[in-house]
This record gives sequence, C-alpha cells and structure tokens, in this order.
Amino acid sequence: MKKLINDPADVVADALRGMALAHPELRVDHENRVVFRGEGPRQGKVGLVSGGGSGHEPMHGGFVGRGMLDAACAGEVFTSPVPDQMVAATQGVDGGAGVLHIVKNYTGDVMNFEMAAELVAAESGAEVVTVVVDDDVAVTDSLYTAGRRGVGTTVLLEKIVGAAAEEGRPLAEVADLARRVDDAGRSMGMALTSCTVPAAGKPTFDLPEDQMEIGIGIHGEPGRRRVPLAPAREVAEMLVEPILSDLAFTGGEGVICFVNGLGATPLLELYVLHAEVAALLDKAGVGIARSLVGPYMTSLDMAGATVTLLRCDDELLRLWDAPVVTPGLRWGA
Amino acid sequence: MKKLINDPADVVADALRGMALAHPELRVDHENRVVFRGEGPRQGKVGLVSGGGSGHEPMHGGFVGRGMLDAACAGEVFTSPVPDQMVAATQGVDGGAGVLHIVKNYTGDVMNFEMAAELVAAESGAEVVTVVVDDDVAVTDSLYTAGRRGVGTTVLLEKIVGAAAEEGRPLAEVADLARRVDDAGRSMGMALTSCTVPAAGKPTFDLPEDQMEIGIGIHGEPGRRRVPLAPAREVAEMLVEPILSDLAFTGGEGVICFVNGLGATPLLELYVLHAEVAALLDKAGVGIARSLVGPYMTSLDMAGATVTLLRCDDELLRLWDAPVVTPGLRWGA
Amino acid sequence: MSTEELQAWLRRFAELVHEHKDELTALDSAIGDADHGANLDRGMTAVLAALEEAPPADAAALLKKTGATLVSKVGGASGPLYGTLFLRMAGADTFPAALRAGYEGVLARGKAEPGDKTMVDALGPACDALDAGRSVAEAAQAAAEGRDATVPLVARKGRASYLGERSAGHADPGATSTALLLQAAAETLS
Amino acid sequence: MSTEELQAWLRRFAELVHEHKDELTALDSAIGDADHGANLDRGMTAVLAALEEAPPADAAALLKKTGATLVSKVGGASGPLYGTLFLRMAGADTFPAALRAGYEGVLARGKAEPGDKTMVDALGPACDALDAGRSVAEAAQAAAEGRDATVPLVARKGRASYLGERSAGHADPGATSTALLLQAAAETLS
Ligand SMILES: Nc1ncnc2c1ncn2[C@@H]1O[C@H](COP(=O)(O)OP(=O)(O)O)[C@@H](O)[C@H]1O
Ligand SMILES: Nc1ncnc2c1ncn2[C@@H]1O[C@H](COP(=O)(O)OP(=O)(O)O)[C@@H](O)[C@H]1O
Ligand SMILES: [Mg+2]
Ligand SMILES: [Mg+2]
Ligand SMILES: [Mg+2]
Ligand SMILES: [Mg+2]
Repeated sequence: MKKLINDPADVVADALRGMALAHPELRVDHENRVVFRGEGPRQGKVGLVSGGGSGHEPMHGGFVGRGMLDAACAGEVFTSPVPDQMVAATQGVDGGAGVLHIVKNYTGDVMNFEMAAELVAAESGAEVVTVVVDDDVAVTDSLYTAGRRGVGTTVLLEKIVGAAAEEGRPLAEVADLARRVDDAGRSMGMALTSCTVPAAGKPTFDLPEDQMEIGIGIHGEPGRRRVPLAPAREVAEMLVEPILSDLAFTGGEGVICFVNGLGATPLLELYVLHAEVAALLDKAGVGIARSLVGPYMTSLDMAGATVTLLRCDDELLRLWDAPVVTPGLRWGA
Repeated sequence: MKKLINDPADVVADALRGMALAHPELRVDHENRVVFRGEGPRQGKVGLVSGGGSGHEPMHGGFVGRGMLDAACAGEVFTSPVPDQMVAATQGVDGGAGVLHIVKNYTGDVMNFEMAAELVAAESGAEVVTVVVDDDVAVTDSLYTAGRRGVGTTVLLEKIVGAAAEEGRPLAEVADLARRVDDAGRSMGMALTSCTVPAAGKPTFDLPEDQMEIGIGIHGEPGRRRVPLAPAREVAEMLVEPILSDLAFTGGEGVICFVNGLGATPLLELYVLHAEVAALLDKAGVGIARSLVGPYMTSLDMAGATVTLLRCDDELLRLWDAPVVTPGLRWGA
Repeated sequence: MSTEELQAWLRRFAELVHEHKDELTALDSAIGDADHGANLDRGMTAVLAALEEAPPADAAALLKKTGATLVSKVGGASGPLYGTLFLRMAGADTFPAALRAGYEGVLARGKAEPGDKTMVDALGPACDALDAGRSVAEAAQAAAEGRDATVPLVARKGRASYLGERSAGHADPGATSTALLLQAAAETLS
Repeated sequence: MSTEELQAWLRRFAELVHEHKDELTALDSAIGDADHGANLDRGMTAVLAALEEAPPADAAALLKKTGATLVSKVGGASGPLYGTLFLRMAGADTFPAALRAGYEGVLARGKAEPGDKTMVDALGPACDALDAGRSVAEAAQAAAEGRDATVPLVARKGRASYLGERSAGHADPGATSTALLLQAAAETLS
C-alpha cells in the first residue's frame, strides 16, 4: 500500500492535526473528532451539522465555515462517526434555533445520527431535524431496500442550505429547503481504479487494466457493472444518461453541473470530462447555470469521477452564489 | 493507460474547453491556448504572464484572475508552450505598463519565453521583463548546469507578485519582488508512483510496490534517489531537511508552508504530511505564518507531494493575504 | 448468565474477531467497504479495555457497558447494531431471553427482515434454536447455517444492497461475525 | 542544396522520427519527461503540412519555413533548438556551411557545450566531419558515434541534468534524433 500516512490506525487523528494546522480559522475538537467554526455558534442561527466516514476530504470538515456547515464529525475511514461525536457537534453549534443534521443515506450514518438525535432529545438538548441525502441513480430506489446512497448532491446541499441558515431562516424552513435540494439532485459515478482502505492495506476490488466500474459508490463499493475502458466522451454518456432519465432537468433556471474527482483523478481529466458532460447536456436541452469541477467528495485514492446535476430555480441559484468561506469552497467574501 | 480523456492528442484542447465552460469569468483563446482574465487588460497595470507545459493543473491557467496572473499559456503535456502563444498572451495583457514573464526554470520554457520576448521586442511591443523561478533543492545548483528546476515557489510567487501588480506598482518593482520571492523559496518533492504521459501511454518510470522516489520533478523526471517506502513522518524529514539546510528560515515573520499534492494524492494524506512537516519546522524553530495544503501544482496522475517553504517578511505576508479571485486560489473577495 | 461467564464470552468473541479480522474485511471488500473486520476489532478491543478499567457490578451492567462502548467506538452499521444488541440483552435473565431481546433491538434499529442478507440472518436462527430449547452449541450451528445461507442472497439492506445482483455469491460480513459471536457463546456459556 | 533535395531530406527525417517516435520517447522517459518522440513527430508533421500548403520558392525560404514551423509547433527544448537550427541554415549556400551555422545557432540558443549530453554531441561531430571534407554518410556516422558517446555521460544541460549521476547509462534523446536527422541527410542529399 502506497500512502503518505503513518500507522493506518492513526490516519484520521493525524489528518485532523494537519487540518487544524492548515486552517487556524477552524476549531478542531480532537477528542471528539469534530471540526467547528472558530467563532462558535451564533445566537438565533440554525446550526448545521454533518459528518460521515473519513476518506472523502474536503467533505465534510472542509465545508465548515461561514455560509456552509457549523460542524462536521469525522468517523474512521469509510465508517460513520459515532453518536457521541454527533452529540458533541450538536451541542457545540446550538445557537438556540435548533440544529439540522445532514446525513448521507448509508445504514451506518442513518442509525448513528438517529441514536445521536435520541440522545440529544433525552437530554432535552437542541431541537434536531434530520435530512437524509439519497441521490445516487446507480442504486435502484425501493421501499424494500436501504434506498439510494447519498453522494455528490450532499456538497451542493450543504452549500445552499448553509447560505439559507446564514440568513437566519427558521429550522423548519431550512430543513424543507434541504429536502427540496435532495429531491432536485441526482448523481452517478465511475471508477478507473479501486481505492485502498488504510486498515485493509490492499485495494478493495481488483480492476483489470482494460476495465472500469460504472455506478460505484464513494466507499470502494464495487459498481453496478464492469465495462471496457472507454473515451471520456462515452464515459460522460454512461454517467449523464441515467441521471437524465431519472428526473426531468429541462426548463427552470438550468442546473448546477458538478463534476467531482474521486481522489486520484487530476483536474486536467475532470475538465476533459466536464466538456463532454456539457456537450451532452447541451444536446439534451439542459442549460448549465453553474459549474463546479474538482475533487470535493473523494474516495481515498480512487481514480474516477462522479457527475451530479442539481435542477435549480432562482432561489437555489441565489443561495449557491451567496458568500461561502470554508477550506473547500470559498467565494464572495 | 487509465485516464478520463479522449484522443491523447486532444487532451489539452479538450481540457481547455472544459475549463472555459467551468469558468465563464475567464476568456480562453482556444487557438493560441491562452487563458485570459475575462475583463481584459487594465490600463497602467503591469501584465503578468506565465505558462508552461500542461499536466500541472490548476497551475497556471487556474491562477488567472484578479490578484494573480493576467494570462497563462498552456503547452502540450509537459512541453513548454511555443513563442507564438507567449506573444499572443503578452499582447493581450498589455495595459501600457509592461509585462512580466514568470518562467519556471526548464530549458524549454526559458528558451521559448526568450524567443517570445525577442519577437515582442522586434515588433516594438510591450516592455517585457522575465523572471525565472528555480527553487528545487533536489537539483544541485551550478553555473555549469541547467540549474535548479522551478516548482512550488512558482505558485506562491504568482500570488504575491499578482497582488503587487494589482496595486499598480511599476514593472521594475514587480520584477524585483518576483526575484525576492524566488530567492526566499525552496522546494523538495517525492513520488509514490510515476505519472503516465497521455501520448506515451505508459508510466514514465517503474517504481516497485515497496519503493518511492525522493527528489522528483513535476514532469515525471525520476528523482535523485530511490528508497524504501517510509511513514509520512520520515518522508517529511526527507523533504524538509534538504530545504532547511539550503537556506536559513528562522527569524523574520515565519514561512508560508505549502504542502502540494501531485495529482493522485488525496487531501487526507496531504493533511497527514502537513502535520509532520509542521512538527519538524516547530522543532527547527521555524514558525509557520500561513499554510497552503492541496493539489495546486500537479504532475498528471502522479501520487506524491512536494513541500515548499517561503521565508516571509511583513510585506510578503500582506501581499499573500490580499484578495485573489482565480479558479485555483480564492480569498478575500 | 453469570458475570464471569459473560466476560469469558466477550473475551472469546474479541479473540475470534481479532483472528478473523482480515477475513471479515475481505468479505466486506467483496460487497461492502472493507472495514467490518477493523470496525469490530476496534470495538471489542475497546470493550475489553472498558471492562478491565471499571469491572461492572453485575451482568446487566456488563452488557450495558459493552453495548454503550460499541456504540461509542465502532460507528458504521455494526456499531449501532451490535451496540443495540448488547444494550437490549441487559434487561433479560436468561441467555435465550437476552438474545431474543437483543435480536428484536437489532430488527427495530436496522429495519432489516430475514433474507435481506444481514446479520439478522444469523441471529434469527440462533434465537429460534434457543427458544426451541436447543443448546447454545446448536444455536451456534444455526447461526453458522444462517451465515452460509446468505451466500446466494441478493442484499436488500446495508451497503451490499447497492450492488444489486452482484451481491449474490458472497457471505454477508455481519452474518459471519454474528456466527462468531454465537461460536464464542457455545465455547463459554453453559 | 536544391529545394527538392532539402524537401526529400525533411520528408525522410519526418519518416524516421515517426518510425522511432516510441524509441525517442522511451529514451526521454529514462532521463527526461517522456515527450521527445511526440514533440518531434508533431513538429515534423506540421512542417510537411506547411510545405505542402505553400511550397516555398527557394531553399532559404524552405529552411526558414521549416524552422519557423518547428518553433511554432513543438515547444519544449527541442522546438527552439531544432527551430533555430533550420532558421540559421537558411543563410548558407552549401550543406556543410548551413549545418555549421545551424549548429552555432543551437549553441547560442541552448548554451550547452560538447559533453553536456545533448543534441550538441551528435551535431558537433557531424559538422566537423563535413568541414573536414567528408561525405554526408560519414557525417551521419559521426553523429551516430556522438549519440553513442552520450551514453556514459552525466548530463549537465536539459532535464536529464536533474538526475545527476543517474543520467549516466542512457543515450540522450536529442542526440538520438539528431543522428536520425543526419541519417536522413545521408540518404537524400548528394
Ligand atoms: N439494516 C441492517 N440491519 C441489520 N444488519 C445490517 C443492516 N445494514 C447492515 N447490516 C450489517 O452490517 C454489516 C456491515 O457492517 P460494517 O461493515 O461494520 O458497517 P458499514 O456497512 O457501515 O461499513 C453488514 O454485513 C450487515 O450484516
Ligand atoms: N541547453 C541545451 N542545448 C542543447 N540541447 C539541449 C539543451 N537542453 C536540452 N537539449 C536537448 O533537448 C532534448 C530534449 O528535448 P525534448 O524532450 O523535446 O524537450 P523537453 O526537455 O523540454 O521535454 C534533450 O535530449 C537534449 O538533447
Ligand atoms: Mg463502513
Ligand atoms: Mg517536455
Ligand atoms: Mg463495512
Ligand atoms: Mg522531453
């Protein structure tokens, strides 16, 4: 295993130390592994808490800051954080207006956040509302299964909902907005290589030199199917087509088109893919209102990419454009 | 070769299309492969032009914008751009106050920028001053050789000098400042894997599973030595020690500590490395005034990292903190 | 269920998890995210340390401590599920009753049904065996059979469900660790 | 130096570069950045296209066009160096004088000295052979020997210089392509 780490057991703690050093504007609670805004909770503002397994950096810790999250819990690599962390985060961001938990739809994340919310309620703590993100069209949605995974829409949702919370909107409204964003976002991903979980020490799956996986998740879960390598143009089709056939994206104010790198894919290639995605959207009559291209939600050292489309109206775009000051996303301030 | 590209011959053109789509605030001259600020030259402002081979994204095109470069020329992958591109860039940014060429010290880059400057002079074009960045301590510096490579200091220099140009300072002063930054910066890099040049189709060098290269460049040039894999703590030592022994970094206002990913190294690992670098600097009595951690100067899909230290005074820090609005670096505005 | 017996059980379970850590992770690599072995190993190591540090007064306290520690240290799906299992066991007097209560906790927390290709498929048969008056060894046997029966299933819960048809052909990691839990019980509980 | 002869030379050089593209890139992989083959191939393809499009009136125009096209299309170190070589050849009347002028242009542009492990080490010996009145075939032989002589050298110029001692043991890519340039000359110029 080739990684710039020390003991695999220490990778999350070590990375959080590095992150704290790189971003003195944040406050890192190393014991609970929670990244907080440096300035603490603002009275009357809804607190936004997210988190999940580590290995997806900059998500979520890198999205803590003005206009986005108030706190992020870092679990072990690819393992949901534990309820204690979420309780500490919730208490630490409570400004009296309640706290929104933004949870990616994975059994572990959902159950741990659920237990955390129960614990907070048992202590008569902050009012907590939970929103679950489930946007991955690679997964068949059904009442009888765990449902769709939460992937790229999470990043867009945290930004947009973060802007709404910053405006001082009440918890119910912020939560409604979050659900609206989740409803309007769809994603699909692919991998050229597997990732290697540090504690496992070897690639999660073997992928021959001439093959790629379509429909992968962001935890090294293998995809829905394995196909021969193809040019970016065809890869774009394999990602965009299932998204477009899952939701109507035409009309409105266009989409936010998010082409995301999975950790080992250079920006050069993401731009190539973005050009192909844009060409397909153009052909389908879907306008791109905003683009986001880069490694914002990674899967350790996986080479590959995900595409997320979020159908926007004026309000979503205005909130997207609002100032954000985090290590991972920053503009307008 | 596993890459999200179409025909290897088209990779630069395709990526520039994607970049233009992702960043409508920039103006991309696709014929000359030059990325310009959207708003055009400002009268009385020194124009800043850089460029180099592609494959280092976001460098340099991603550093075009307010507070940084005015234009960047994109060469073929790992191949210096040609003089025509540099002439087009120079003419396109000329606001009457002269143009600074920021050139990384590679034979090809130096000669092509030299020919461009000769061409501009022959046409009585803008006054051009050239500054060459040579900061890689892996390379022995000598009058009889090509000298040191230009690596990580380039990013810091473009930011700092960009801020000075934005203030309206005259060309000679801006050029002096650039030389001062180059003198105060030192870098060292390492690779866990080789990169694969698209047109070559296979890794530039073979690196066994249990080995790494120390002292690599950013074009897949093999390093100075090959050593067994080691924990991040020891890797940090191998990078920091040669930097500290090349220049005195103590005193002053501390350093900008830049831990850079080479394209296939996830942010998680860069934070781990940053923590180790910071610990070594602390032990050596070198204060970190600012940190920059991320993939800002890549080498296609190479896994590995470079460390750059820039000795700062008040002025350099003030210019570093000044607003910058580019795809790759953005703050304060 | 004496405190000593339960402690022996947990110690043996921790041992088995540690021995089978790589195997559990390999199973989770095939249809999940390659961390089930690391997760449970981290959790049971923490449990042993916690029990060592402050030996609980009685069986209920011991089970509660175990459950709470797993919830606090494991995360992922297995943290809440194994945690709930032990927390709910604390209320009962006999092992069969305790395991049944734990099982119901797992069902309530995870909302999986038998046949969804989860730990439920090993735990359920073990509870049924005990309730039918069979020995712990027979319950362990039932859990092992339940684990084996997950192999052909298409997962409907947990990460493996994302694979759809491709999840068939592999044993479920959680069912496999649950079989170890029952094996440890067979070796230590009377 | 008739226009036809020179055109044949350039066509043959382009052919040889195309045939040896992967070999040149492999050499550049060992001690450089794996693009020398791609660079020259792109450049010579552009040269042939440019000459096709607007056939130059005379030898000087042809050499100038070739040099200017290489400068505009190649980039890297070889663009300015090969470009300058052809641009400077344009002033001379005979092939030996032209190659010498080109060689001096390369020295002025690149500031390399013989023994630095660059194309200079193949070009210099070829010029010397021609100036000594030897045939173009003998000059090509001298260039090939100069290329071979770069193998043990430690590079002092170009990217290979970054490798220090590790650059020894490999032929220089630019010296190798220059040997092809002279081979093409031997096959096409009288
Ligand atoms: N809803 C559920 N109900 C019961 N067990 C489940 C459920 N979801 C997952 N599991 C069990 O959890 C196991 C995976 O645990 P683990 O790998 O530690 O967590 P994660 O899936 O979060 O990485 C699965 O093999 C399965 O047995
Ligand atoms: N200063 C120099 N003078 C003469 N030739 C040089 C010089 N630097 C490099 N070269 C030649 O250029 C060749 C490399 O060309 P190429 O790979 O196309 O460019 P780059 O090094 O920019 O990638 C080297 O093998 C060497 O022969
Ligand atoms: Mg997990
Ligand atoms: Mg090159
Ligand atoms: Mg798992
Ligand atoms: Mg080269």
